Amino acid sequence: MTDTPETQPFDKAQGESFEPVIIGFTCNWCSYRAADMAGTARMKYAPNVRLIRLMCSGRLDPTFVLKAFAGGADAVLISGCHPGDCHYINQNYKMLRRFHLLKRVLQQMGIEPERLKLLWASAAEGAIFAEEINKFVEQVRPLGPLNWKPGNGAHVEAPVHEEVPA
Amino acid sequence: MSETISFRQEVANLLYASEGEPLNTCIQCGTCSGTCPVAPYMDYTPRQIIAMINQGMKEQVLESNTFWYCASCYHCTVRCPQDINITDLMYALKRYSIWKGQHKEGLIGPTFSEAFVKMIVRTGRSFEPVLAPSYIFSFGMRELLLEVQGATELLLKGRLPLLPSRIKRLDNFKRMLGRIIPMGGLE
Amino acid sequence: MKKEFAYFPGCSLEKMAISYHMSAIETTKKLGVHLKELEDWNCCGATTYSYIDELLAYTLSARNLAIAEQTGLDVVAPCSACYKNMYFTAAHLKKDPDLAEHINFALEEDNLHFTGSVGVKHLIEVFAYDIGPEELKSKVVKPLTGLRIAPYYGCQIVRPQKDHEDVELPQFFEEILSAIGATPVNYPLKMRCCGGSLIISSRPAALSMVRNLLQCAVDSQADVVATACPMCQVNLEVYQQQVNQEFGTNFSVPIMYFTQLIGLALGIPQKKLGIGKEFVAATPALLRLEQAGAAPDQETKE
Amino acid sequence: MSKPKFAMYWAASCGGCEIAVLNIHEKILDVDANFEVVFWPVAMDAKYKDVEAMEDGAILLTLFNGGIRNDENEHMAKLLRKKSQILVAFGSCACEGCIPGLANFSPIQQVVDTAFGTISTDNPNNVRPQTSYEMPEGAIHIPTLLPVLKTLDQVVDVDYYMPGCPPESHQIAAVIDLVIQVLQGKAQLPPKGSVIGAGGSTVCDECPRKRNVKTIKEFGRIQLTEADPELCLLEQGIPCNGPATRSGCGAKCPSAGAQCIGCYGPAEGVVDYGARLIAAFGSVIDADKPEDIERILDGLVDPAGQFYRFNLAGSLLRAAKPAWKSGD
Amino acid sequence: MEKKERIGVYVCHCGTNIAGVVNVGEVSTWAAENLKEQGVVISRDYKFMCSSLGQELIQKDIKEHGLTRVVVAACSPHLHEQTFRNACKGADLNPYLCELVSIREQSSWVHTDKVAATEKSKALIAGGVARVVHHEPLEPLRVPIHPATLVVGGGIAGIQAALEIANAGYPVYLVEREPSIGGHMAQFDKTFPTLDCSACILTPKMVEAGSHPNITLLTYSEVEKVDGYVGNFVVTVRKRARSVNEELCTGCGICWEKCPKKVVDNVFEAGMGTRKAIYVPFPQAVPKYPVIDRENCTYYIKGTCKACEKFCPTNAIDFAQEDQILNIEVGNIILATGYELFDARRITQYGYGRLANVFTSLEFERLSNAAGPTGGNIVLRDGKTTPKVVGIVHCVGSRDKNYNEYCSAICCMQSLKFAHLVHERTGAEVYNFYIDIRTPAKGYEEFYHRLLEEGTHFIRGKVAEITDAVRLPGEEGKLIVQVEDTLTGNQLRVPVDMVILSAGLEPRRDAKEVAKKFGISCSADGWLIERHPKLDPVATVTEGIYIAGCVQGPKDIPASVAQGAAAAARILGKIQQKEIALEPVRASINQEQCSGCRICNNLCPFNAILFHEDRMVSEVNPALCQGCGTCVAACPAGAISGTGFSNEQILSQIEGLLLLNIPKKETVA
Repeated sequence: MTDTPETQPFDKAQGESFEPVIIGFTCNWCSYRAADMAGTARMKYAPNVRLIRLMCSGRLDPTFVLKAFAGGADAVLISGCHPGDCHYINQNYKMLRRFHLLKRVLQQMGIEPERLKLLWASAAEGAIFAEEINKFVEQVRPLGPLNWKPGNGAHVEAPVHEEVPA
Repeated sequence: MSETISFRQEVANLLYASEGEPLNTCIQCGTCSGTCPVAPYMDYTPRQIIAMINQGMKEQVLESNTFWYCASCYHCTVRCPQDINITDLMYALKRYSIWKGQHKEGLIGPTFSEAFVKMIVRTGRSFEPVLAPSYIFSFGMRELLLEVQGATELLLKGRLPLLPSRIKRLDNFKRMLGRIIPMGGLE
Repeated sequence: MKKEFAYFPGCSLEKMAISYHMSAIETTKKLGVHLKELEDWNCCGATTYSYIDELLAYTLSARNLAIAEQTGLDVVAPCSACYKNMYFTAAHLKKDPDLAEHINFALEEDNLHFTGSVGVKHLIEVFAYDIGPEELKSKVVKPLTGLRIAPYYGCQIVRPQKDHEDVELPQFFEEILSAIGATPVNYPLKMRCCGGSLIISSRPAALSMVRNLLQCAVDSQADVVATACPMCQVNLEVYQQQVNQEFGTNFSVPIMYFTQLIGLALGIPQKKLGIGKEFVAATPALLRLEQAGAAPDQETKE
Repeated sequence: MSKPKFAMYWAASCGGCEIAVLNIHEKILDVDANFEVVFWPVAMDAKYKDVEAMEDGAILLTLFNGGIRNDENEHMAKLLRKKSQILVAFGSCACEGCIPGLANFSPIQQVVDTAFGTISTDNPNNVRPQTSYEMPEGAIHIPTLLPVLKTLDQVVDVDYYMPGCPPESHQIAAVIDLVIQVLQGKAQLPPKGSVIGAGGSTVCDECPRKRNVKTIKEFGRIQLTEADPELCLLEQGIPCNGPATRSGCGAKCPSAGAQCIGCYGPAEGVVDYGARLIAAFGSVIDADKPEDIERILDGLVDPAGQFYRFNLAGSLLRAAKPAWKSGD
Repeated sequence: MEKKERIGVYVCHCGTNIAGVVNVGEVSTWAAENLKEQGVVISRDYKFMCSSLGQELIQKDIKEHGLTRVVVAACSPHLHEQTFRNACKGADLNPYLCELVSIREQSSWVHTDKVAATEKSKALIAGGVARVVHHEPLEPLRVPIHPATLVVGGGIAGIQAALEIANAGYPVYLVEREPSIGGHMAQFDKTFPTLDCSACILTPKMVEAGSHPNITLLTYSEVEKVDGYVGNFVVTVRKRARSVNEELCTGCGICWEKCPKKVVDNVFEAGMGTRKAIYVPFPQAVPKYPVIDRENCTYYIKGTCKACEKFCPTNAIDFAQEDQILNIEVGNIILATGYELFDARRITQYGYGRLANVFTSLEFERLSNAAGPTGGNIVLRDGKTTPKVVGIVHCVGSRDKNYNEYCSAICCMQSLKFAHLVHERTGAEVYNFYIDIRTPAKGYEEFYHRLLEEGTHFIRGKVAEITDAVRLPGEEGKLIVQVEDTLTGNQLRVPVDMVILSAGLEPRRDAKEVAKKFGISCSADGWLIERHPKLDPVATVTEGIYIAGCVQGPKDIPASVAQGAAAAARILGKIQQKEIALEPVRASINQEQCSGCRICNNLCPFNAILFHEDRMVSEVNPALCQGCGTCVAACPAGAISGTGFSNEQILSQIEGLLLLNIPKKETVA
């Protein structure tokens, strides 16, 4: 029985060329559109972030963040509309509250707080979005790979069987 | 990137801790200059200085007297509709021109500042009489006489110290400042 | 009400503004507030230090703040420039941990460390808020009835600090003056700069600023201009003569520290308040006041 | 025809699960009547080699309690898996790691140091256990600790899960009844992977306390709070894990005035138990400004411990970073 | 093992937009080879997937290969999600079984490293494939629409909207807080740039709205509560007691003539004039019935007087009248609650409230209005002196981070209008102090030129302060405007007799509560937020609620009218469809799993979650649910699920994005 995965999530060359893999969560209305805007304006940013679109940052279930870390992500970005500008009135505040609690728990789990970032971005803030992603990548890079031992949880992962020496 | 940085960026880098919006957000409304009590004495108004910095007119900016005339009253700063910290910008320009040794001729400000700073480095406190000769000899008798006139009266009223005050832990103090910048240039 | 503060007099109060120092100590004592002078404080750097190096300027203030922190008291500065420097140094250092680390590295040489716990106040804030006009009024024994005073705030008490109160038209100085029975006059230039930091380097500009302020005080029929800053006081007073020479005017406006005025109302003898050390004698104005029946110079037994 | 064979084994556990089984009282006679008990170290004498000698699948039902803490646990888990037709992860330790799993917050070396080297330990010579030791009589071996504690299903395939610390005796009795009925052809086994002996909702479902719309202005600790005996504890700021914890226990703790600490584990379909509580508690904090949120959270002592008391080994992250790092 | 999905992957070149950076061929081949396990049976790349040929390609594959899921890797879903959903629908595949992966906005356009962009695109597609497996076929929710509409706010935007809908033959309730409709426009003298008499163009519209058979006018009324959802709102309106029986009143005006109590009118006359305790705000008020202002009426204060009652020829005065609570059923709602003027007192250095002859723009409107307190005479605060020099300050409270950062849009033109009126009526010298002159609409720039020709002075500089502290000769008794003429760099002190502050527009003080009441959102500034700033400016995120006029942001009269009409047109379109299809992205609660813990009850801003006390479970009303998913994330029992964004979908997408469970091939060099 071993915890070494058969497939590494990503090519993680060690050392100076380490490219962190970042999972990002955006809301449909502001931050995803900020990403769209960065694209439309051809702003360049680091290719390390892979985005997931939620309808609202309020949908952000801490499970998603834990899943991303457990699945090999080196960092997680959470973004939503600016406080007060939520498309769903005020749901981003609910995410904000969870975020603070989640951050505390992750810290206890030994995950550096620098690996989790909260970013408010309006649909018009493509430039900020791009700039913040670059900053985030540079913030994570010196921490090195997180390389969490992959495990999808007790009830999900199919265990590997081995011959038992009699 | 090996690009040379713009004058605006150089200035921005000098504002290490200052809060406020960057100069490129200036909308040239003139609130600062309209507010400034010293604007009529300046070669360029503060607004013009910002425009000139944004245009990269380094030589003209450094040769102007504008920032040496800033009285640090912060009136422009509280009124600026763009939250630009204009007063701190003026400080930055003073620093820049002193470091580069590049400033308008005939100005008292730079010499005075250096004298003042040297004094504090030496004693930890400010001592008015020491200031007088340090600049007066470079700027002529008229100022000296004007100053002496006031100074004598201060002395008579018991308001001018005869000996400089010193702080006790002066050695520590000097070493402390030495950790921020090498003192060679000042002492 | 807080009874004790760490007191940072600043270089000017050692000699040039000795009467400010004297009156500050006397009045606070009378009002049951203890000003405990900081041990081995250094110069705040005035405005000049920022001309040379921003970080050095912060270091100077940070040393004083760190010393103040050891007392566990809020630090009070009577000089607006000292106050502004300390207030912003504390604010910047609290906000920017990198900066704090850098400065603390230097402070180590003097076995000091700044943590950000200290509050910074201007002396006039102690009177305006910690003591408050009500309390002050109740302690007045010789109200300065009829004395018209121009409250001169100057620059750096409320600027550029924005969350304090109205940065354009504050009222706390007026409230203090009303509390001691005087008449605060409408002084439209109360927030304008006196040009103190220019008096050496750019004299013509500074003198014209002084002239405007004096003219405005005369126009608003002020007997006295009250200040809360040694720089303003010296600038408005010592250079009055030069202004008269330069502009052909004939100003003779006494410039007094607000603490001196409070001291008079509290019945503290003039001498203890350093009255008499001014260039433009305050006596004629005070004499008028006396004739008007308020009799400020009757010494009370303590 | 011989009776079907029954086994029960304890790995890293406290023994409470065995007591819970015995607590079914006379029902234990049904077990004896319907099964042949072939292996149950706490109740009868049997040797590992007896089990090893059995044919694969010879045991019909094995209740396995305890987490996998060392190589002996691991070996036995694999062995029993091979010999059993139905392997049940019995109790919180086997299901999700339980209290022994809390060791996963720390590197194993630190765990050992704490056990043998802290001031409260009577160990003047600072003796540390060796996995292998030469005696005049020959070498002896004791099991090697694994870097992190694992749940049973992280090691072998598991047929059913029975949560609880320990599982409630009436639930055990019900499960035994069911199995007997299945043997008699009167009932069918639930689908593989099911949670048995528990409810389908959460503890709140069985909790008698009155509940309102929730907003938490402040967190408190139950020992320092005078809680209203009628009202939902969470509403009173006491971090009760009931809303996220599977029902089946009868809400024993909140009924008795203590908050639920979560021993019945996550509800059906939940991927990460702690995440549910982070989300739920987080959502109802009554503050919008970061500083206010932080202030309220300051009242929640040791959130990771609160949320993962029983579930750390079974959670998505399984262990804190220093713990798994030390195992590299 | 359940039935395995058959997935098609389609990688778009978007011309060279994607193909120029991402190696689309490699991506497509990679997906075909590496995502087999996930169910990919076919993977193609094509020049323009969104073209009709591209769509046909997908449709053909759906039929020929029996695809059960489609993943399109192309541009942002905000652009073409609908396109590809429709394509699937055309091939009889439920449109919600299609997933769009953005490899243009999120990859080719933002990255320069081709290898990295290609690798990232692969990961994004793997995420999309992993996710699409868990998609479910969804059907839009259909609800009927009530034909009536509620318009809140009786300013020009609201009036226009009400008339459009009423003229189309549908009922409208027009609710206005003040005793008369008309709004700010009724206060103005002239409108720019045509200098039309404001009242002359507004009054006919007010009368039409007041007498329209399809419009129920509810003035002196406020909305208290909104329940229900698009098509089926139930609105509670409080109709405040006018103390006048509308059945009997003829609006003859004797009552307010006889009323002995004068009150300073801070609303209509902006504090410049007075009205009586029983009053109509202005002569052309609609409806014509007066109201008694109970706070100021002598009878309500002292119990005596009743002059109005005594003189009323029709016995219409009813002192005992009470507020009425009305419940109105409507299908759609338009919010047109307008703006408030920036409080110029906040800029202390401009002296408003301290220096007598500093006026606000609204004060000046009344001053210059022939029906106003001075009969249109432009005079100083003393009521008689005509100013010789007038300064007009632009951008008061606007374009300033200390107050409001936005441009109030109307101040430039308004200031030019003032300058013209001052010049025309008094012959005074006029100085306009401006930062920029913004005249972007039809005829506006021409008006500016006209002012230049009239000899109005324009000084480019934001005014630093206005003072009465005299420094120079010629300043005595004047207000001095201190400003930098930024075009010359000179600091000026301009002595004037009168200053007009062109104060900016601000959201209504209660905008946030209004937004909350109607379940829509407001920006940090306080303006209500439209669904899309460019493409959907009058709709909001809440279905059935529309916004028009200044409530959405500062704008002039033509723009407000246009928005009113636009909102009406949107609603008419909906009403005519008789029912509405709602996006099926919704939350639902598994009643078995719900323990009634009530964590979720407080989380929904749309009140879509109700709690059944009897069964102790919570339930989601699908018509109210907007699909944000906050409750899904919060449910501690995992009992709430969300269609379209389920846990399985997102967790699988994470696995896909991290390329978990994908056999590793040789690394790309």
